[in-house]
Amino acid sequence: MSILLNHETRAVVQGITGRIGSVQTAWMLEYGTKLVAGVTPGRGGERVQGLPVYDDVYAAVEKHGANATVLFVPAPFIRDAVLEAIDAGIKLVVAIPEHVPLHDVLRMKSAAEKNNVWLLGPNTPGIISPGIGKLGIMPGNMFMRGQVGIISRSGTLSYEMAGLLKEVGLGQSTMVGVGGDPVVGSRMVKILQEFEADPETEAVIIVGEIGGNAEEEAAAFIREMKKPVVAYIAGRTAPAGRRMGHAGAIISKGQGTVESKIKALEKAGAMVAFKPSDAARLTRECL
Amino acid sequence: MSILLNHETRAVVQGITGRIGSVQTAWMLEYGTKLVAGVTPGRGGERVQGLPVYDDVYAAVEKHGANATVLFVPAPFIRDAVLEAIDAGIKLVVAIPEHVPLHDVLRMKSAAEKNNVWLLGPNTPGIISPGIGKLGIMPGNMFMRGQVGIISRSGTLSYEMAGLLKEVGLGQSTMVGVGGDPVVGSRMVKILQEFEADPETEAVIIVGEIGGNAEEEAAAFIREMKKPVVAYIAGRTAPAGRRMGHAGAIISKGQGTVESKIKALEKAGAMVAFKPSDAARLTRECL
Amino acid sequence: MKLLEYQGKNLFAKYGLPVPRGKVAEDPQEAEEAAAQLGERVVLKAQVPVGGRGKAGGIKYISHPQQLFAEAEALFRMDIGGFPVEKILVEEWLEAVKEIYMGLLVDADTGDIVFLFSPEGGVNIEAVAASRPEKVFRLAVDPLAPPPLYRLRAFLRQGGFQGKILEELTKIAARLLQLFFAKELLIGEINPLAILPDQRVLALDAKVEVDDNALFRQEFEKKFWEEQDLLEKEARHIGVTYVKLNGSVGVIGSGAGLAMATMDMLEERGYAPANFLETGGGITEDLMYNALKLVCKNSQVAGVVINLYGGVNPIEKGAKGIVRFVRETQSPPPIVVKALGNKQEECWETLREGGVTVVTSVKTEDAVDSIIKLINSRKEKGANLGGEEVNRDEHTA
Amino acid sequence: MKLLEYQGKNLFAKYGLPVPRGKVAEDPQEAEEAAAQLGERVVLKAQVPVGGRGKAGGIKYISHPQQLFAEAEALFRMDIGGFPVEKILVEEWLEAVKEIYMGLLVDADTGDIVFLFSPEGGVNIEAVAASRPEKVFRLAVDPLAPPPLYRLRAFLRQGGFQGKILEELTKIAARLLQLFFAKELLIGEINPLAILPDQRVLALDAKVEVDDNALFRQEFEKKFWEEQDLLEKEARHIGVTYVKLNGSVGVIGSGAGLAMATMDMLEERGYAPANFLETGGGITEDLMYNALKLVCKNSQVAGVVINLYGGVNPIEKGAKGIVRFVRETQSPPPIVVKALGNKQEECWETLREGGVTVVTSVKTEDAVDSIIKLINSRKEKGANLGGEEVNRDEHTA
Repeated sequence: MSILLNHETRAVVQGITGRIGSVQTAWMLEYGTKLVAGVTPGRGGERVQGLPVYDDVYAAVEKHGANATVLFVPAPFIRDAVLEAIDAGIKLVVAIPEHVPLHDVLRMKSAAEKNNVWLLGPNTPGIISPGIGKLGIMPGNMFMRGQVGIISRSGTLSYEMAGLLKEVGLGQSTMVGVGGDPVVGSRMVKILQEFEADPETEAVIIVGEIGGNAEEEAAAFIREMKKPVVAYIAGRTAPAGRRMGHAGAIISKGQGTVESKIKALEKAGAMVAFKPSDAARLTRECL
Repeated sequence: MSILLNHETRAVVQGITGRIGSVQTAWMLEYGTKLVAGVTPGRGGERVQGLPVYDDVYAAVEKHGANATVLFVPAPFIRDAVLEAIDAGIKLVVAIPEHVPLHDVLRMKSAAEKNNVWLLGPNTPGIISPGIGKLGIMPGNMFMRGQVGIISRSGTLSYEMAGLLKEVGLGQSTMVGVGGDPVVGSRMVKILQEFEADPETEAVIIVGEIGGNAEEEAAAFIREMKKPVVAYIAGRTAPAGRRMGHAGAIISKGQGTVESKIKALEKAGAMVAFKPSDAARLTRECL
Repeated sequence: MKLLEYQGKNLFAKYGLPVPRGKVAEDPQEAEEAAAQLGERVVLKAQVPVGGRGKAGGIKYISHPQQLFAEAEALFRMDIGGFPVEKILVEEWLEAVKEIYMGLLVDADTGDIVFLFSPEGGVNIEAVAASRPEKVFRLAVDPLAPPPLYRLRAFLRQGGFQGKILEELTKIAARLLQLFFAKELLIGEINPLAILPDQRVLALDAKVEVDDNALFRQEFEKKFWEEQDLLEKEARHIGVTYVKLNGSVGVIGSGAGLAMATMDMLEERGYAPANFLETGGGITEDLMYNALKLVCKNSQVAGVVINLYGGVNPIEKGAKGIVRFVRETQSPPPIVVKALGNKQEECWETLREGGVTVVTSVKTEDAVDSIIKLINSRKEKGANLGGEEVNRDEHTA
Repeated sequence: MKLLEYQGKNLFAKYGLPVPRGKVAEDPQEAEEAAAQLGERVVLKAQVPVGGRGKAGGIKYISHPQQLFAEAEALFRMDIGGFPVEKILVEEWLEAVKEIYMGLLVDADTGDIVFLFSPEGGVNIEAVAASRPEKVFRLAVDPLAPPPLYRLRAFLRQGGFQGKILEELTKIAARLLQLFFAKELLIGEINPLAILPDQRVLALDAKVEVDDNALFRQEFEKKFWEEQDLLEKEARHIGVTYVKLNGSVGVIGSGAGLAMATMDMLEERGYAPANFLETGGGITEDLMYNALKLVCKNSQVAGVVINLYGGVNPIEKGAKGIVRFVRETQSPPPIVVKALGNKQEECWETLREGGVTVVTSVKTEDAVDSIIKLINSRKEKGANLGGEEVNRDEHTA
């Protein structure tokens, strides 16, 4: 098993005709992902990386039973592309781009919630269920099938965490990148609930960072969880009031500090590591 | 009994502070109608004809349990006033004004349908259940409590029909003015269904006119009705292609003629009268 | 109110809908000048607010510039569906490889807005709709939630298009929808929407109907109603609805249904109405005075029957306007007033004191019979002012 | 990006939100001229992009024109929250009979837009919110279906208003909402919104924050970021995010999390980062070259640790940029590159051939240890180019 992305997943690539879309499609196919079609308005009838390209998502759903999508659409157009996917009945939407206007994110999120859709991102590396497939930009070679679930606000740190787990002999059931924006499509706590319910997952690592209160909110659920949770929070040395690359990574009016997050997580019974390699070690120890 | 407007009705008057709103409120109160409040944005705190005035419909619902509204709001503002009433939970909306932009009517109608609201009008005389009350501009002295239901696309002709029934000794359970616009809030056939189900109503008179196909649509249901239906259709002498006062009264591309309506109604088993006084006589004969 | 083709196309252009290059001309000279800027081959299109213009010869294809002046002259001499040709649209002559139909309109029966689309557009669209309805695609449009671009794209794809052309059609559909809502149209139709050999997509015609009731908040480049019948224009000014007819008995009703029923009963008695006039709910003394004056401007009018209800209308005030008209007019025609409802007694009293014939019966046929009787007696006796009373059915409370 | 008060008020005015009469001045002379048009009593307000300006003495109430010049001069000499006062807003001095708070902002935790409203606004709004939360009313706003006017009216009525004032507040709320959506604001706040003795309602302050990500489709009168740190401005130009810090080790990461973790581990080892630099997903040879050059412009930088993953980023191309920088720079500082993911071997080879220290371990602390070692050995030995290899943990596939 795995969460969200599994053997039933039949994905479409929106923005497949772009440079990044095309290259990443090749990587996803090479990794064994079940991609059924690409979509780019105005490019219907072409083929990219061997996949048929349609003008709209509805066509990919009708003809191939697509139920997931990964988007490489430029930020200015991603809102409508996501709303289309949701309207077409897609239930897992992975929005890769960064720099998406916040009002667009709010609309995407509102539509996703109304339609019970998993929206990952924007500004996410995507999702990977090793051995099954990946919808996103993560390097497949860092990941390995296994029993640890990863939830990450950072792409690069999630790769590092997977690599460190491999060093201690552990693989992942699924790694979910929630996205680095101040508002993202899916709440960390919801994904924790999925991992808690997944029979394959035996422990969960949260890779958090400064800003927001996703980790604090997750803590409330960790208290009730049966599975062990290990966390690492990046940004101990980040100055207050400055955005650290991710639009969401900012300590604002004393909110969203590493200390506040560690306190909430530890109080809820999570093991908090001082650096990523410690998190891998702690996870190893509790399995 | 009666339909739509009954002893449970607690109505608010939107646009009560206007000249017509104020005068008609006095007439409605004199007729014994249960009016609980008036609403005019910007005039909250005043009193008109002894009724408290609020800035919004929600307040009238909260404080007086209002469940119906009659609107004397000028045409340019009526859309939002109706949408507000629907949003506040009102279930009977009587929109008196004429010259309402069609796009506004479409929005009002769409909202009414989504919320299971009876919307009468726009361009309606309103509704009267004699002996109970009236929400509208009809002269009360023309009506009398009794067992005939009237559905009318014309205000003045409905008064005439009520007066003619009185001459033959018949009163009305309820008279419903659906409105004279090309698109109105409630379909004639729906109101027929209410009359068919109402124990007090023993016969129904349809006062139709040229234009549209409301009468033809009603005919499909008349076929199944147990109660007798009598109809008069105005506009035999109206030239094709010209709007006859009511925006909806126009024979367009050969559609909506008196002949087409009479044919459909007679085929369905309704008795069609050549003039209003004949309709009153025919109704008398079948009771 | 229907816009002329060129007005519709100007509106299209404003909303980003692609139209051919063209110019309006008001005489053959202007047509020649316009054509000179457009190239060798042009089309001349008579601007009249009726359909079937092509079949009536109102469109001329000009392949040699020297034909132009004569053809334009011929067009300006035409009268199509009762409308003299006063303007010609001179346009570049474009050949389509495919003609599409695209239209937004209101289905009055259901109150739905419908988006109609057919890959087989052109002059025979009605025949296509009748014989092969599967070639006409229909999308219901919720005015509270108009379809976004992506729904339009999926809708239009049913017509068998893909790639660049589909994208072009989608943009056009979105703009048409935007125009339809922004300007509150009753009809917004493009037929044909042409695909040219170079793959451009252009609206070769424009059918736009706007909502008179929305004009208080909408601007259009020309108010076409100004070209209507003079009496009807005056009626609009007064605040009533007037339709001129061919009979001899003037009709005024305080509601459309009542006025039509009055006409119907005149006809039953063998008389024809001279007009339809409906006051709406705004009766005042002045309005009634002006309405009566307007009706009597028609020299065919031998008498006037007035049918009123006091609901929203203060008929007691209307009565004063009628009396004033009778008093101020030299030899007014016979007038009969039937008036019931709120303040009916006050109304009757005013009329009787003013010497106007009052019918207090609820039956409109009694008022009709009364005016016929007065007209006939006037014919027999010459010009007398009517002052009789008809009271056959005075049960009214 | 936060707008200055006067920029926010200009935006307010454009959207029909009532603001006091006023003018911006850039020196005391201009302030005096502006005041002359406004009357005897005016307010001088320092324009700085930080809160707490009033408490810092940045607002002066002038009741006698002769005080004005000196007070303006004093303001222009001030520095508030690190920002020198370069502009003053001169406004008519209005006294409020009541101060209201009205604000639209995004609740990042839930992703909801919230409309906040309190009849007890003014400088103490945060205290009111803390001690009497029942006096702050909250309306969740669905971005897909913003509340219509009538919902706003019912919402604001909770503040105890009715009649004309309620109607005025409702209009202001609707316009603020319209502005918030039209210009895609992150924050749109009016505090205080003042009711004046003559019952007018005016926005006495304006707090507006706009979304940098939406600037490709939104225009604002002035891009405030242009006044930021020069290196940060250059970073934006290059396409990376740079934050200047106070340490000596330059940090470049191909992701924000990774860069922050690298900083955290430097600190664990007792070293402080000289900067935070995140490349985002757009690495090219040039971008990496420019990023490295930017980091090294800071004279505090004694060495640079670069931490990359090849996911969306072509690290093999980034490697070329690093090598080019090392080659073209006279005595570059020690550089350590940790790079993993797609095409990692190609990347390592390029770096090694270029003489750059490569860490192939997955542990960021190994890269940190490596740069520390190089910096220290450089200190000991003087200026040598780094060329060693650190391979403590080469399990990576």
